[in-house]
Amino acid sequence: MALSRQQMAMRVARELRDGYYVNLGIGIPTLVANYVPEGMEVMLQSENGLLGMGPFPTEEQLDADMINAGKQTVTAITGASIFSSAESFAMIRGGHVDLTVLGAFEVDVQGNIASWMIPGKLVKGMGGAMDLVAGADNIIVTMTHASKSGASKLLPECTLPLTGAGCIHKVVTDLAYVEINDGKFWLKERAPGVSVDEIVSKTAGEMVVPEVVGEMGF
Amino acid sequence: MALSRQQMAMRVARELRDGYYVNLGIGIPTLVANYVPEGMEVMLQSENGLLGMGPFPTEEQLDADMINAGKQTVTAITGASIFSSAESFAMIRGGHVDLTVLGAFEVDVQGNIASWMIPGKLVKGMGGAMDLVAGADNIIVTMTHASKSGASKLLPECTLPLTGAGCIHKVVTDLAYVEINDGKFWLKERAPGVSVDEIVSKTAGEMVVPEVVGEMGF
Amino acid sequence: MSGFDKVVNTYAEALDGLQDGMTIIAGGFGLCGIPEGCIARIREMGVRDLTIISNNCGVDDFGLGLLLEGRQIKKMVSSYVGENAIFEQQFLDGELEVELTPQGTLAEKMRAGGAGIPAFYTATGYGTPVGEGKEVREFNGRNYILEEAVTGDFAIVKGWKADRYGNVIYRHTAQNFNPMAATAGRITVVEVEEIVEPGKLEPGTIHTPGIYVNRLIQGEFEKRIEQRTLTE
Amino acid sequence: MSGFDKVVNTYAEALDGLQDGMTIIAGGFGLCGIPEGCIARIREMGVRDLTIISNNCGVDDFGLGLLLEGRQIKKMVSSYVGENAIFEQQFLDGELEVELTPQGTLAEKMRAGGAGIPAFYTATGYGTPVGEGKEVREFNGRNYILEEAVTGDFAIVKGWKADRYGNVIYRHTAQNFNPMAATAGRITVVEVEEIVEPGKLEPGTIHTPGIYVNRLIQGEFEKRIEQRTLTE
Repeated sequence: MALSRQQMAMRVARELRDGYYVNLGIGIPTLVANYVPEGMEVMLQSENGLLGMGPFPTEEQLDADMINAGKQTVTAITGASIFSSAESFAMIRGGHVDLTVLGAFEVDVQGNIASWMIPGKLVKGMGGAMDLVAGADNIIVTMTHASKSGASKLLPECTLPLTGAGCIHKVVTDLAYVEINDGKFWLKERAPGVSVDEIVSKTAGEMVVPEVVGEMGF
Repeated sequence: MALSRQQMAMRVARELRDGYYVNLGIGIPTLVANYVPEGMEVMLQSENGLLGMGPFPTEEQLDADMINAGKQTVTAITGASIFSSAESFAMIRGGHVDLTVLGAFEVDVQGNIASWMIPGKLVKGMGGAMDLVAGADNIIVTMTHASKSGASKLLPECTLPLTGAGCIHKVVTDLAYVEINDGKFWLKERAPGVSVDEIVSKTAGEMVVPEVVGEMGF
Repeated sequence: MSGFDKVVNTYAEALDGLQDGMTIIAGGFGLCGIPEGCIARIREMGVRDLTIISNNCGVDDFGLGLLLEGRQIKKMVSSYVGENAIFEQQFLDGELEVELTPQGTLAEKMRAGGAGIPAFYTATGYGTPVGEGKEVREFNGRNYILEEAVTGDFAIVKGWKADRYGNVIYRHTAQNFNPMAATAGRITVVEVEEIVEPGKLEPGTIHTPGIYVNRLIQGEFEKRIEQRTLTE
Repeated sequence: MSGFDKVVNTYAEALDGLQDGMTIIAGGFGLCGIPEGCIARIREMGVRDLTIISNNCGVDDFGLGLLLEGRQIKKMVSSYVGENAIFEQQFLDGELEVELTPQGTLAEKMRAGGAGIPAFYTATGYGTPVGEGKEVREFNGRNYILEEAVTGDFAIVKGWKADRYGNVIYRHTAQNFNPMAATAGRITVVEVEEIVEPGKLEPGTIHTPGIYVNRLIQGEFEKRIEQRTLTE
């Protein structure tokens, strides 16, 4: 069965390491913070200028001057630092963030990602997404494997305008964990009860399938 | 008679305005701080990262962590700010300093300045001088009009390696106040008792001399 | 106090000289740390054909959205403009030009504008619509695009505390784009919650040194919250 | 405390992995705010053929001058190297290569290295020996030269206070090049006068966020004064 949003976040969370500075995008990526393994600490970077983002505030803690990149009111953890957006993106673009997790519309076998613009629909803007994908060495894209109508989101070539070129190597979908290298998708793990055939049929780009594909455990 | 070093500093000080942020180089420029006109305030920028440099410290105030760009121990005035060298040169290069005063070996009719390197002699480095001349709109060069052997320092073309190109418009020498525009020196004022002939004879570059050249008063 | 006293008493003085067609760089992220008083005054002045460089454009009835309401903006340079129905309408009607700029590139373009760096290379946007028409250059085997600095006729900035010399400190994430905006205005106007005497702020904690600030005013702030999220 | 505790107990740990031929970016201006303990340890390690990127090179018997004494430096990238007789001798003997870089350009090259900006344009050095061989480009009628970023295998930095997470505050003008150096090392080592628990430093006053810091050590500092100037 396809993974739930929570399970996708849980799978992504397995890529966390103790001491990682992590930037989580809006949506499923945000849920990853709920599944940091026991005994491990990660620090969340919010690209408006906060390193060490904490949970949402209580009524008493609520402060209009303390928000995250999604413009939600948040708190800062003990040991946080706060800085300008230029400093924040110096960190991001300079490759200092250990892991970036974000959603997408499409990825392709070249590691291209499209996540911000659908021609014909109103464009709201890329926010920090282009900086995040250009700056990070270690990015996980998390999205459904195919659209509701069944169209694959893992393509030979992205059809939508790109967010970044050649920067994606890891994708967690509701069906599989896939890596991107050498111009191909590499199937690494499948969701419990999901067949390799289903994954392959929903993957439009060339995919390398090993003899044995392990099932994710939850 | 040629101006003393103190008089040169006094003449430069007449270019100060209330509320100016000023960077003063080593030597005669440093003396300018002693001649800020009554009722006027200027704030000194030290390019290592201090805006609001105060006088040398007393024994009690002496602090190894508080130095100026000449590596001398200094104090900070009330209302000073302290920042990184990158921020300091952002100010300088970004044209935020109102007046820069520095010494030179040579200037020429194109507004070029040579002040940091004499081929054959050991080169110690340009420090912040190249940033200062490139960043400031308003620079005053102060130096003797000619070398001890009588060679002019106001040239048709600098002979020494440049510190900056086309950036100097005002020169205070021991003999005169000269402006540089349109590829010429323009004689504006002469030191008390110094003849126009003497100035012209010690100026190698083309100089425009008005009918009347006022004498500096002290 | 003399020449370094940057304090003005009215927003009219603070924005004196602002004219039709000018470019304004504004600090703020969403509705957090926005120069509320300056925006209100610009609305009141009715100046038009403005180019506004700001990460966002407020909401319909608050922040820079007020200037959309007044049809005063000709062009927005922003990274994200999604919270605003008037914006959408004016954009679709062709009244409003939009230059979408990645958030980090926008912050860096403002910093560069203030720091005398006319242009820089960044990997951000390479291979995307943002990179179209821009020079591409390879450094150490990777491709980058050339981005140019921005400056404004005015910069409008929201600080927390400032001394009369214009040394400014920002509060929490209301810092955001404000420090860079402050460096990039020909005339930089800072409004703060509290003005103190010089010497009250520790020199090493100042975010924006007074050299960048031309006019300083004490304001009152609604500080509207865009997304009030509370812990359960 | 776990994964974010950057504290190491010895300089041997702090500089573990430093090898012959590596590039080190060092904070400090003159003898002010220099990483004394790291320099002493590098001298002791005896690693050679180092490239050191630092505004100055200390004096004969203190600061980076100690590494000259040990004949450990192959190349210096600095803006001013005038206080040092050993330096002069090694330079004249052709043992030591020197790349003179304007002070502001050097600071910006370090910042760029840490900030993922591979290169930028600056007017500084245009038309001078510094500009020779570099690309010249005109923006808005003025000429600029292209300068590339620098990074180091190690960065060695002197702070004042830091918490165990590596959030650092500098003291007075001992800040100088340290914050930029801290961003530009593959491994950044910070030595400070005092290590405090997380939460003791106000988040908005931190000069170097811990994300840039790999190893943190509490040191003891001579803080030698280069030019002791007193008021009369």
